[in-house]
Amino acid sequence: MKILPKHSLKAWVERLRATHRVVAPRETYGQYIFEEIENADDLVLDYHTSVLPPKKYLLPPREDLFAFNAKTMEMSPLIEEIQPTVIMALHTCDLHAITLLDKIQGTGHTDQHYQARRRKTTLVSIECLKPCMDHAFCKSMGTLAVPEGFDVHLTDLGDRYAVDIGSEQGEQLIEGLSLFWEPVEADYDRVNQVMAGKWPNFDYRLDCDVTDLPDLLAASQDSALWDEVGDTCLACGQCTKVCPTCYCFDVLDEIDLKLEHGKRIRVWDSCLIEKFAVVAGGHNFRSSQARRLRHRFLRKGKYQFESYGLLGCVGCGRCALSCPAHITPIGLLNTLAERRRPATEEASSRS
Amino acid sequence: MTTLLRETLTHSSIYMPTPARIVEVEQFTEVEKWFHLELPSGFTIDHKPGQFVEVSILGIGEAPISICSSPARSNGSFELCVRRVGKLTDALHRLDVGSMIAVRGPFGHGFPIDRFHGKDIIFIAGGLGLAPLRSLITEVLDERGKYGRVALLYGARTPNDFLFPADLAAWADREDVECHVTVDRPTEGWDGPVGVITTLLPKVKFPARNTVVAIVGPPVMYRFVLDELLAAGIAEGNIWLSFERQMKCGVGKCGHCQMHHIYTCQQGPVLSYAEVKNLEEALS
Amino acid sequence: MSTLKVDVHHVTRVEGHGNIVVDVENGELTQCDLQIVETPRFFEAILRGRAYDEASHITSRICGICAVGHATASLRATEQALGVTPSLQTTLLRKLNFHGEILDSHVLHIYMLVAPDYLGLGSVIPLAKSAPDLVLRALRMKQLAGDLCATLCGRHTHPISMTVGGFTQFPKPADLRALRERLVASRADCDATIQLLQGLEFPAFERDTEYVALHRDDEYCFIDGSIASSDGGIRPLADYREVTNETIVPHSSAKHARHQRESYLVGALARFNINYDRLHPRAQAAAEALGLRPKTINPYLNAAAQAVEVVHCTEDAILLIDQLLEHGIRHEEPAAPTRMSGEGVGAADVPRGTLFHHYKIEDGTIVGANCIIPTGQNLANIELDMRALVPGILDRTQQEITLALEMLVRAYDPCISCSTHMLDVKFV
Amino acid sequence: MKPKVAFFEFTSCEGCQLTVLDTLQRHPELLEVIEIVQFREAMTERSDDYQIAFIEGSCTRPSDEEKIREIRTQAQIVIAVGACAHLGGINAIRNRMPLDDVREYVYGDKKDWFETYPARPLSAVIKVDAVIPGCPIDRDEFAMAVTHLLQGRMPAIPDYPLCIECKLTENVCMFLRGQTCLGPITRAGCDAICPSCGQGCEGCRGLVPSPNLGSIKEALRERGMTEEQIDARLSLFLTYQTMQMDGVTPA
Ligand SMILES: Cc1cc2nc3c(=O)[nH]c(=O)nc-3n(C[C@H](O)[C@H](O)[C@H](O)COP(=O)(O)OP(=O)(O)OC[C@H]3O[C@@H](n4cnc5c(N)ncnc54)[C@H](O)[C@@H]3O)c2cc1C
Ligand code: SF4
Ligand code: SF4
Ligand code: SF4
Repeated sequence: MKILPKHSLKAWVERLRATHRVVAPRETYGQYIFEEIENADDLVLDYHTSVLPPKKYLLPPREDLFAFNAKTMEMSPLIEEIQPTVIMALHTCDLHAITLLDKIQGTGHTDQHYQARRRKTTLVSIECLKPCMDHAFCKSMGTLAVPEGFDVHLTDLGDRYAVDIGSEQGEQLIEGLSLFWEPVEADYDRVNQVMAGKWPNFDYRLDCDVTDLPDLLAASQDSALWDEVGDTCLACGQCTKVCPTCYCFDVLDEIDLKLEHGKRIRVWDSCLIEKFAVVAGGHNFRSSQARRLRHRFLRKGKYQFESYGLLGCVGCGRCALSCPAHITPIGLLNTLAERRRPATEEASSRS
Repeated sequence: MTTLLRETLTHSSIYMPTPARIVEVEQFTEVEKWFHLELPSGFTIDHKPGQFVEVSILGIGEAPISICSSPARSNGSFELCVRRVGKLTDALHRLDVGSMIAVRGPFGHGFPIDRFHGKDIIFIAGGLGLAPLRSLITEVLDERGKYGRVALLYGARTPNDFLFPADLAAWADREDVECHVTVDRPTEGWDGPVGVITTLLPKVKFPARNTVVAIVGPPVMYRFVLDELLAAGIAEGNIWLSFERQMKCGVGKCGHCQMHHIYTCQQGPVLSYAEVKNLEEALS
Repeated sequence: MSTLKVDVHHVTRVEGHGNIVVDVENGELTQCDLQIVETPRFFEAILRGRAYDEASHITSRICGICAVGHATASLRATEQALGVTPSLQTTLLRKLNFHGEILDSHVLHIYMLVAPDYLGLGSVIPLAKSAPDLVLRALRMKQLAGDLCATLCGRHTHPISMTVGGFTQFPKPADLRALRERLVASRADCDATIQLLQGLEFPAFERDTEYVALHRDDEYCFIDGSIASSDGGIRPLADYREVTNETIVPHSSAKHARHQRESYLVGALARFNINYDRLHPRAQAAAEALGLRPKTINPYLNAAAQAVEVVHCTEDAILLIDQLLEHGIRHEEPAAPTRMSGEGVGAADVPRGTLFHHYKIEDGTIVGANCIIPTGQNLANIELDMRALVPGILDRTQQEITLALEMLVRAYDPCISCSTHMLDVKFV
Repeated sequence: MKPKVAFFEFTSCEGCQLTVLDTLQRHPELLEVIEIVQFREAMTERSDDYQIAFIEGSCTRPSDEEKIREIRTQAQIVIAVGACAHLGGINAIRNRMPLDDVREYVYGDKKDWFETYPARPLSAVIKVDAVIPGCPIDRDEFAMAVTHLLQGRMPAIPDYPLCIECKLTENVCMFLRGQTCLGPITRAGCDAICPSCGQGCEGCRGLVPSPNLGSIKEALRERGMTEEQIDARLSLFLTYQTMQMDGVTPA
């Protein structure tokens, strides 16, 4: 652990900007967007979740895969010269999400595009001391604690930050900088105090234990709730766009009017869109909005866990905030839990 | 020799295909065409029956297509049978011999051929389903001695819709293959059976316990065929089906092909009934 | 030629549908009409019952080429009706945006619609082969004008972020600086445009008429101001009806207007004649170079007046950007209405001339609307020009006469698709 | 062989055709890859020998129907350009009002001098092969449509809602800004230009294939819009489509 006095933060960021693209949340219309900071004065560390998660630097919404000449069949990869990037002030939920993405993109055939970006990205996370917004349910999902996976982690101690270093890459960001002090005994006490004080600020919002989620969802496959919620879902797809753990994409070709130079790109897709699972012949394997919603939730709460050992939802609450129809994971999962309870209780009373 | 998959995967992008040349074309039906493709020298496709490639036309797009030729006969070339249904397949149908396309793959798990050794085999193909099965059938017939009895049940919409006519004729001529075909709608001069594919099943009298079945066809066919096979006592783990889903990447990343927790492009497209029987999205 | 029939069905290279019909029998001109055959679009009727803040988005759809002009006049009418006073920043942004539209429209008209006639071509397409530099210059100038509008209001055709009381999006200073640089660089293209027009041989036809334009003492006016006439007299905007005096004529789905004479002319030439003194010095110099001074009474020279305005708007846009950058761009909420009922007239001198929107609003809902567009005001004048022109050129071939007439109509840069609207609005 | 292309317009503001001209700014090569044989707004030369017809504008009077059918007979491919041709557009707002009243308001006792009837999209008169939506169309989408035609396929347009693009652009949702938006039920393809400029989507690109109208109305209601205001919003560009969903088509 090191100590960074708050008044030195700007100086640190300016130092980083000499060698890195530094991105951080910026306020816009009451929300926050991760953007390159042009001036350390613009830095905001205290923010509620961003519109798009920081994953956009690892899996851009639109990404060039390769360029081609359709006449000569020449192809060239476009994993461009990626700028070394520091993502500032990640919340711990987003950090958990990146840990999951690392697993997914690194399993089986590794996605070199993701890897290339990931290698050049350094994550500076920040300890969340109070709930960032009503919709967040990180405590329930177990993502409020600092996991591994950060490069540098900041904890606000009032007039200074406690600085934890999680990796070699993180070490390099502070190495040799006199801005950082060695901690004294009191700093450790202060950290413990802050950490102990933070937990009561957060509520458990999920009515079941997070480890029960896969079972709950498995048992709820045929719940009528899917239809009820499916009726109100607009199929707008916002929830999937803003989710830090969604990664589905579509692949498209673009070509010039002379039908010669073009590129293949991928664009974030959404499983809540009607056409997502349609195949040739027109058969739709997820034919109703209810089923599409169910797929999204089972994927978050069950499939990802089964495939990668981590849940696919980190409780950031972005989807709940964005949904024009007010469909929220907490509302939905708690209703499922409530509807299952009588049946379970009955079953247990019988045994 | 470089295998295509290895080449695909050592490109700096897994999404970048390798060029291939069309060297032979045959129009099977109004909407189905057969393509013989040649890889650049030094490449082999090295696939298993049931695997597929992602076929590209640069500037148009990409689509998953099963390899319909036998692995043993590939040697730097391979074959596809393609139905014209949309943007990529339309464009492909317009290409002539000599044109260049591009391919990635092969991807997915094919049929677990080892588990077919010593067994009686029923191939059940509906329509275009014969394409992926042909790769398996050829493989089996090439090493005929390793297997028990072999039957092919094939249903097409009309007699004009039969694919691989030369192969069909050759298989029908063989003593060691029981070949049964049916059509939904007969045309003038057709004197064979008429009816859905399940009507052919009673014609094959293999002992259930030693039989494996490989099925490829349109989604509607699966439920009916499965009901009959299960009723006939074939083991769930001995029924192998190939699944078609939207696939944008072929490498388990784009999310389109998911049936519940299964990435069809990776764990499939060939899966046993035992693996999918509880998956509503697989067999609905 | 003592007998002549000209029947041009759907004049080309103008916006909207119009026919020219001329009939000369035994040396006697019996018919000389510009028929507007555009289908009626009923904008005034469909505005009724709409929320006040939808009006500018609906009326910008009157015309794809003057969309910013319609939106501006519409917003001014609403603001007058509801007692909204936009901020200085809003006013500056609107003026700057307006210049974008004038530039876009004038460049389109000069290069793509008019120039081919003088170069003996049917359109800009063969020009792209024979004079690629000229076409690329036009495209470059249009691109700049379009980018200017896009930066300020999202896009030129059907502006998005202009709203009652202000804007819903603001340019970044860096974007403005980039535009300024391009505007400065485009002075060379402005010069080349003036040179192009110097080289064109305009028909020597003159007919004095009344010229009408918006006017302000302190600037070359495009927005607000009052209504000035070359025959004298300045009237407030609220008197627009006394100026326009519309009548319906059977051969046209657009109405005709007359003020102090039988007809009057609006547009670049009218603005030039009336507001010459307020042109930017560089624009005055350009006029000099073209031998243009007020009052110019050859309607074919409207294109030359447009070129002068291209210079003026380019220069004024630079000044406006400087002013905006000096003030600093603030993200301000649109100024709010001070009342929800009222009546107001808004005016703008759009590329083709003076445009009026007049709304009556009750409880935030529009209950009455009237829009008077420039081409409607010019129609009677065009016909009188045609009538004056034809007898003097009867010795030419029918083809030459037809071309002369088409070029005359085109000189006005008519925008016919919007000219269809009502008269005698009686607000209930 | 370059395809021969013609442009036509019926009742419209011609903004889409101007956008076609604007396309040349970024894609001057357009003139090298197609042969334009008719384009009244931009050129005098004309020929009736064309394969592809781009038609702007809605059909608003019986006498236009014949001309539209003629174009259909001549062209192998007919493409509706812009909201007027695609949806009836702004012109169709009047379809919800008594036509006679509309005519009288604008032309008084001369109302019968001019022929008109309820506005309709091209597809209500002839078969349309593809559409380029928008009011106005987007130049890049137009260029892309031409590219697709040159590749021998029909122009493909997005079939998902605007929210998708809006979020890819990382706009703060208008609903979160306390305003309203038709993005969830509107076809994407414009890159969410209106929300990006601070205005809620007005639906100019038409409805997505399966719009949840009940739910969007609820969302609008919840943000304080009255039924009249909701109807007005849904009838800016969507009059014809929503009336059709209600089973009403103009005679
Ligand atoms: C493992 C596997 C193996 C296959 N093997 C073969 C084979 O051997 N031969 C063969 O011919 N085909 C095969 N297919 C099917 C083939 O992949 C599809 O027919 C092909 O992807 C169609 O691509 P396209 O670009 O031509 O059509 P597209 O233009 O993509 O669309 C074709 C049809 O698909 C549906 N569709 C797909 N996406 C959408 C969408 N977003 N919105 C609406 N409709 C949509 C529609 O019904 C449309 O008519 C296989 C598929 C899989 C998954
Ligand atoms: S599902 Fe919702 S709450 Fe969970 S990680 Fe995704 S956006 Fe956040
Ligand atoms: S954000 Fe809400 S309405 Fe939109 S797709 Fe997701 S759940 Fe449905
Ligand atoms: S602003 Fe409109 S288009 Fe954008 S996300 Fe919100 S509802 Fe969707």
